[in-house]
Amino acid sequence: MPETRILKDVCKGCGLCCDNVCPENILVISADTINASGYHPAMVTDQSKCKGCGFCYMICPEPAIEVYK
Amino acid sequence: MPETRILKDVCKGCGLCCDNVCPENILVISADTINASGYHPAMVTDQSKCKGCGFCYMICPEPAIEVYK
Amino acid sequence: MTSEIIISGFGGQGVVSSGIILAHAGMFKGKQVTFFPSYGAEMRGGTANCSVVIATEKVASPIVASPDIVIIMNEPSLARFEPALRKNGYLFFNRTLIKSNPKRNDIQVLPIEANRLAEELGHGRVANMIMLGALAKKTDLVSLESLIKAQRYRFAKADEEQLSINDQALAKGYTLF
Amino acid sequence: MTSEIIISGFGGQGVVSSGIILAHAGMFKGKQVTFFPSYGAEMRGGTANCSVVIATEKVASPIVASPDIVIIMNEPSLARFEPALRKNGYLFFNRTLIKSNPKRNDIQVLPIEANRLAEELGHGRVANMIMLGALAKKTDLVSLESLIKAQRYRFAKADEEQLSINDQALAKGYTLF
Amino acid sequence: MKMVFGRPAGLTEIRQRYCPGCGHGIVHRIIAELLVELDVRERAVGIAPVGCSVFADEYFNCDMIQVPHGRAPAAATGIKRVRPECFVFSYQGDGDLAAIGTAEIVHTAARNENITSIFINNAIYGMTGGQLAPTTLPGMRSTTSVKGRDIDKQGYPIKVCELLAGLDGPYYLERTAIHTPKEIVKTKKALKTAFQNQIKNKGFSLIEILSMCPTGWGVTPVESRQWIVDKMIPYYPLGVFRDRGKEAK
Amino acid sequence: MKMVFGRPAGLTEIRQRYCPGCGHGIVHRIIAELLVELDVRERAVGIAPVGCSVFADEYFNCDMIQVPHGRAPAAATGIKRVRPECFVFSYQGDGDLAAIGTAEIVHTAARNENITSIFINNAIYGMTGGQLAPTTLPGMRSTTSVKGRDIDKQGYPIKVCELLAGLDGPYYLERTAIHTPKEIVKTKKALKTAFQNQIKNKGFSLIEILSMCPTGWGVTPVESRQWIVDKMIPYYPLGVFRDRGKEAK
Amino acid sequence: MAERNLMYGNHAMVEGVIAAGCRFFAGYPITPQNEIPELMSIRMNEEGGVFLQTESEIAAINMLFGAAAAGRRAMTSSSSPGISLMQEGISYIAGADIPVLVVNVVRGGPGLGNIAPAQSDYFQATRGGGHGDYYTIVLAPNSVQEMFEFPKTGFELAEKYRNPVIILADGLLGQMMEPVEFKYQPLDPKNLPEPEWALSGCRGRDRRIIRSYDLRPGRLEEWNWRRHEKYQKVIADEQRHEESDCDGADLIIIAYGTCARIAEAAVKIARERKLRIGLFRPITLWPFPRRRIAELAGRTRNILVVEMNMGQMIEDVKLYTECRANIHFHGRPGGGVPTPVEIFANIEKILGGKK
Amino acid sequence: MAERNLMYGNHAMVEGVIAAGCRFFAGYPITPQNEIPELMSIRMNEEGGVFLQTESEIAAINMLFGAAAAGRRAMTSSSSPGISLMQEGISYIAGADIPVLVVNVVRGGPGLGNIAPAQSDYFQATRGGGHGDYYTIVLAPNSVQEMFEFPKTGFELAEKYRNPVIILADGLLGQMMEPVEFKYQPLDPKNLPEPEWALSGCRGRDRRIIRSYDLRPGRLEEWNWRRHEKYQKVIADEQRHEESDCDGADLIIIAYGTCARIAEAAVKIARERKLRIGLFRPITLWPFPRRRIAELAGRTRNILVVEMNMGQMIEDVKLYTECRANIHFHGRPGGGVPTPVEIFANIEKILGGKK
Ligand SMILES: Cc1ncc(C[n+]2csc(CCOP(=O)(O)OP(=O)(O)O)c2C)c(N)n1
Ligand SMILES: Cc1ncc(C[n+]2csc(CCOP(=O)(O)OP(=O)(O)O)c2C)c(N)n1
Ligand code: SF4
Ligand code: SF4
Ligand code: SF4
Ligand code: SF4
Ligand code: SF4
Ligand code: SF4
Ligand SMILES: [Mg+2]
Ligand SMILES: [Mg+2]
Repeated sequence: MPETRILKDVCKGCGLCCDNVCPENILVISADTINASGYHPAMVTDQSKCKGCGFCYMICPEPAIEVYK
Repeated sequence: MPETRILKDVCKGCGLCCDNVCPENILVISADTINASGYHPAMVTDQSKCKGCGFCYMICPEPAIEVYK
Repeated sequence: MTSEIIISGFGGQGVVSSGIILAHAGMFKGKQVTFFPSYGAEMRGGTANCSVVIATEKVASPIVASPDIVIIMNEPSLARFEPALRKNGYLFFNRTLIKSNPKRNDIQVLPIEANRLAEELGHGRVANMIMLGALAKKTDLVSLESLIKAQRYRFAKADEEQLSINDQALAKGYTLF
Repeated sequence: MTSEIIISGFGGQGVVSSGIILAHAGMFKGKQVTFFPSYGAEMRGGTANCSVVIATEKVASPIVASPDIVIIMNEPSLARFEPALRKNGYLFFNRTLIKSNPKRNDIQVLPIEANRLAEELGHGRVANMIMLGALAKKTDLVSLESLIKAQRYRFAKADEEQLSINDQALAKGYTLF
Repeated sequence: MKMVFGRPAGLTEIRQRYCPGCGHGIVHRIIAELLVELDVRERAVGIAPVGCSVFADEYFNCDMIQVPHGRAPAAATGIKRVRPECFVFSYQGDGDLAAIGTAEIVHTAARNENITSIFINNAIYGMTGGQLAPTTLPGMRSTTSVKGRDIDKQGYPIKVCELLAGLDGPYYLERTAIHTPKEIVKTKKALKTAFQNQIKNKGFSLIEILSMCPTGWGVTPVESRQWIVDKMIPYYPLGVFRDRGKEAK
Repeated sequence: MKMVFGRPAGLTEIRQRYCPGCGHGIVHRIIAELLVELDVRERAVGIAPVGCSVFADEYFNCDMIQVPHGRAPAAATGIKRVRPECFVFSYQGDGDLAAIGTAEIVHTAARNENITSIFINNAIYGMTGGQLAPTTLPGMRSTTSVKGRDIDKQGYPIKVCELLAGLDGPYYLERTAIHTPKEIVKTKKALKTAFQNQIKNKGFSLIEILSMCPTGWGVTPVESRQWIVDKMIPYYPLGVFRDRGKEAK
Repeated sequence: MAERNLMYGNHAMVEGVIAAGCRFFAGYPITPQNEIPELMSIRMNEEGGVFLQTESEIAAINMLFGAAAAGRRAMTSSSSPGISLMQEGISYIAGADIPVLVVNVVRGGPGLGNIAPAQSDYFQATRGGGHGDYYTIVLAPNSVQEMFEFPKTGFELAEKYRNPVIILADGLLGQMMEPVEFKYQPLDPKNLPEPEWALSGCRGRDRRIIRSYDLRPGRLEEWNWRRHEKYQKVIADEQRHEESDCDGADLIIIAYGTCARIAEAAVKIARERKLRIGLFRPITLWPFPRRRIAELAGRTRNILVVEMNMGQMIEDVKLYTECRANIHFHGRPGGGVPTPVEIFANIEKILGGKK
Repeated sequence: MAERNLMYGNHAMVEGVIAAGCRFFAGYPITPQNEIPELMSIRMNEEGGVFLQTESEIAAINMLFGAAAAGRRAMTSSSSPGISLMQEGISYIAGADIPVLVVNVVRGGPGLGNIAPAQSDYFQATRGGGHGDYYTIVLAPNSVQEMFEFPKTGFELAEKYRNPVIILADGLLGQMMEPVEFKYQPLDPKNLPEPEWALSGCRGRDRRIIRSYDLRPGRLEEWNWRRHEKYQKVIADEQRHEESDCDGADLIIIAYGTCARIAEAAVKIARERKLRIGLFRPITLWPFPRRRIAELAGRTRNILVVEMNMGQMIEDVKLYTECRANIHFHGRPGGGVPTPVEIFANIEKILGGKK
């Protein structure tokens, strides 16, 4: 089962990956965490749903996302 | 009857006006005259034939031709 | 008499606005003032800081090397500017976002729950106003009134609601000590 | 010993070639030489002239202000360079194209029917060679042989017919005095 | 478990200084992948422009040079001519390529120089703070057109692909976008074609990429995606504007 | 008897320094006639380039300025913007306009600046002695392409009208020639349109004129006329490339 | 006291240009002067003037050439790399004797360098970075107030001598805020005289030609000599500077612009320590205030030149002090900004060394 | 004596460049240096090198930047206006520490000026006409032989110090013909070493970056100071000049390039008149041969600086003679060329004035 990892401190919280890019809509900006650079990073809500399609990775400018299978 | 005057010392002897531009072909480079700037100027062979069309004037770069009527 | 202030924090924390408002307030009090901002290489984010000088006579250098007062809005700024502060200088810092504590004991340390208090007023972004209010109270550099006048001048185009929230935040900070 | 020469005429009269050939001839005789051309503003036509210096020791300035020898190919050049010629200097001029006469009597005037003689050889354009030949005879500056060698070097790409006509023209000029 | 998607070896470990949601990062990632996939990274020389992507010289994991504003195509020409064995790509923004660098890009294209030109069209001068770009849309606001671009005084935007298509020289010209994964895939395909054209010594390829600049546009990163759809694509149609490979057939 | 054809009042009395048979003289004469016929001479400001026609500032009988190589469109913009009441025309050669001046002509056209641009395409750098121009034809000899222009190394010629037609900005673009009285009449008509466009505040007009440079081409003036027919026109087709007046209808 | 407005230096520059009656700006963005074109785009619109964001600095300087040749006050602003691109244009404009105003908000160099304040374009500005024998009048402001006032002075000098004028500022003067007084009434462009050389169409007068070339033998040289006379006149009449406590000082600091501000702070420290330190601030960098400096050189033993570069103005100081004082140098290149403390330390070293 | 070839200076330059193993030329036509690109287009073809006639001088200098950054010997040539356009590029190249060779066949200025020989770009070449603190090594040939030899010297210096080198010639040196000896074997480019900093693809080594910027606080300043050390080393080790009869002279003429040739003729006249005149010719204009000039200044009373401009090198002469001699000037701007007679007259005036 695929796994999506968000590199918390690389993420700039732009929200692109959370903006219906993920077919499963399992990515959101975590309002309450703030990273070293002062951004609210994205997080995966329900890892089990991940298809490993990599769309999130593709649209991430940093890239701050890794997908494992 | 129209008259074509060639300004001998303005003419650079390029020969454009003599190169079947004149419908009457009455313009030629005068091989034996040489002007102040060292050029062989054009001359009118048979003034009587001139139609006053101005083609010679039009193609003269200087312009070194005047046409009178 | 010359007072040199440095205000430092993240890009989005209104560091530059605070500096300009402070300088304005000084000018409104008939003082000589200068303001000089300095940004990092990043287009957004990163840290920004600015130097403000408020003096009774003409200001020579607008760049502040060893400030009398620093207003610290985030963690990295604390590490950078605490050492530069003059002996007995004032260090106002944003306790909400800054976990570590100042190390020096030859300075006056003033922790302020700027972001928390701002949130209580319903706007995280006015944390900078809270700090300015506190500064007005603790030092006789500028008055609360001149700060209010200054922020209303600076944000002339903003709507009254925003402006009054700023006023409240300044007042809030002013009441802290 | 240093000899300074100026050659001047219309654009098309081979003034520059003559200068280069003369310099080459000098070099072939083991002399130190310089050549410097100067053109008018016109792209074509107008007058061109060049300075040639032939010396036994290293040449200092390649620009000739007061020449020992001038070769004049057209009317305007006569007016311009006769006054500059040194006392007792040589003035070779193209009698065919130049109607007026030199005025000075403290110089050696050498009129040459360059264009007419060239036409006789069947090529108006070798008038410049005729002048060079004459110069070789009148002055011991360069030999006829070195001129022939030089023009054949200069026009290496030309066909033998042309080259020999040049030789004839040089020889012709050489026989004039 | 192994990584199927993640930071490509064509990128260095250095964190990018771009704003959140900036399109440069997406394009960087695609280029970095291709450098590796087409096995040209170790013989690549990249040219960084003046613009936000001036820092590209730190981000791409290959030999890089940063050159004067607008002159990347000239520098690329110099490098490629003396080292034809190298893979040479230039990376430029719209101010860099379509304003100050107009002469260089036009003539490099006219020479059909065997290089790959990557052109980031975000319709704004990002680095200097959002001034009018040659590509800024009619009516669009910028810090030097606060009431919106006034066509009568500030002229019409320049469509780079359409302009260069007026030349006989260039081998390949295409315009793409990166606001969705689908378009990102297409952009990668276009860039791959451009890379391969150089590898096959076909000559000059330019890929114009419509890219998000949330900061310059004064919108959120998320809004900037829609902005591309609503504003950019209607004015800058996507597609291939020159393909001498096809024409040949 | 009165003069029906003769030196127009739009030309000064100064004799032109151009080579025998040079096309510049013919175009000068046409412009000079139009300055008078359209009654703009007294409010005209002309811009002379760097090139053989640098001397145009002496030949046109109106206010003139001579500007840096390739920058005539920029100077024209400055003049027209501060003196919209003036009639502003720029006169440039192919090296001036299509090489070093590429950015300026492209952006002035993109701005649809209300000026008249006269472009003399003689496919060569005349003044400097016949070097390769951006318009030099494939295989054509020049002093920097002695074996003929090598497309692979020296690139493709630039077709200025076709290039500028890739922009939305320009109002009018036409290419004409001057090797026969008939073509000269057409050229005058084209220039008249361009002049009138400015008078009517329509914006930017450029007339590209294929012109003889016997010296640079190494042919006689008479041969140069045929050269235009045999070499130039086949590569640079004559015609109107943009007419927003028509398109409007 | 007139009303004081807290302004950025770059914004004060814009207001100064408008107040000087200039209604033509052409320029290209570059940090640290972007606030100039940005505000200019708004103000020119309000004032019915011309604002052109150009395709390049080269286009900008040539648009200036055109607009100024047409007799209008015209200005551009840029920063170091952009100014380098203008060198050919400036040489043409100087060669055609046309008045224009060019502002250089200098940044760290060479090359792309950085965006920090610097003074490393002094040679370029005062020696003519372009080709040929020409000089531009160079004004060096050191306050936001002068950023406002110098455009007017600049246009007046430019027109008086038909010569380009450069205002040499730096990133600090452009980016800092200070109170400004609008000391004079804005000029109405309509009241500016029409130059008798301007291009405007020849109706009712002889045609005019503006050019920088003359191919006739000897003519260009004559023209250059006439310009040389003009330069001599500028040198004689337009040297400007500001000084404090220079007479009888043990050491005189010579610094301009931002460095003069910082040096002033250093001098304060020194005076508290009872040291007799003078401060000399050149306001015109060309013509350099050589007359007064020559005088002072005779009377003081030590001169300390402070610059934000590796040593450029120091050459002028040496040329005009004619070996009559010890010249010391305190420099910071590449966008480095000296601190008052560091300058003071240098002062102590020099005077200490004296004992 | 080796074979002598009668050649144009511009053609000798081309052969010198080829003999130096350079196989990359990019340039744009301009009088009086057109013979360089013209012959170069043929020779590079024969030698399998790269000849690029560029769209502009700006493109040329940036192609050079690329080619040289890739580790190859690369050169361009132009004349005054074209060199002005290269100033930004030269500043970048100097700021990136890349060796290139730039030839300026100077013509009359400012502006379009004329095509006569001139020396009015001395300031631009020696002070860095571009922005920022940088210097280019400047070589001044004064014969066709040196036009042939200096490209090799130039590349060697450029590579030794990773710095741009300018050869400052003029229209006379370019257009005149003189016998040339090809004194050394042409270098085979294959035998030139690969610089350890060159861009060539990172296979088998760390990636390399060439740039001229550093935005990290303080870093650009450090970099500038390192370059400053380099410049000090060049100044210490690379001063070159030629002199004759300077010891014990009553008057020393200082002149370079064409002026040195003409001055030599004037000196001949003077010596025939039994006057003790020395001739000093700077070969490196930067670094200026300050050491030897300082020595001589102590021993001779009069120095006459002869330049084809309004007075540019004279500033260096004044700076390094440190007021120990009377400095006189003989200048001709705008393409004016002094004559030996006129210089001699000046010599007599000065020495006459002495009595
Ligand atoms: C010669 C010169 N002019 C101007 C600048 C300032 N400058 C830096 S980046 C830039 C424009 C960047 O815009 P763009 O090319 O669109 O890139 P973006 O930042 O949008 O990616 C400018 C004008 C410069 N560095 N050099
Ligand atoms: C900056 C600069 N570069 C180069 C030149 C030299 N130059 C003078 S005219 C010219 C080209 C002229 O060719 P073109 O524009 O086609 O005009 P033509 O002479 O053919 O009419 C050049 C390169 C210059 N004067 N200035
Ligand atoms: S890999 Fe696909 S499914 Fe998984 S999180 Fe990313 S976008 Fe969603
Ligand atoms: S796209 Fe990347 S940077 Fe943006 S929120 Fe998602 S993970 Fe973070
Ligand atoms: S006017 Fe016509 S007919 Fe008369 S000469 Fe001229 S061309 Fe011939
Ligand atoms: S066209 Fe004019 S210049 Fe040429 S020959 Fe005829 S008259 Fe003379
Ligand atoms: S300004 Fe725009 S282009 Fe530049 S980094 Fe930010 S988002 Fe990207
Ligand atoms: S070179 Fe060509 S363009 Fe120039 S004047 Fe001669 S013919 Fe005309
Ligand atoms: Mg952009
Ligand atoms: Mg041409």
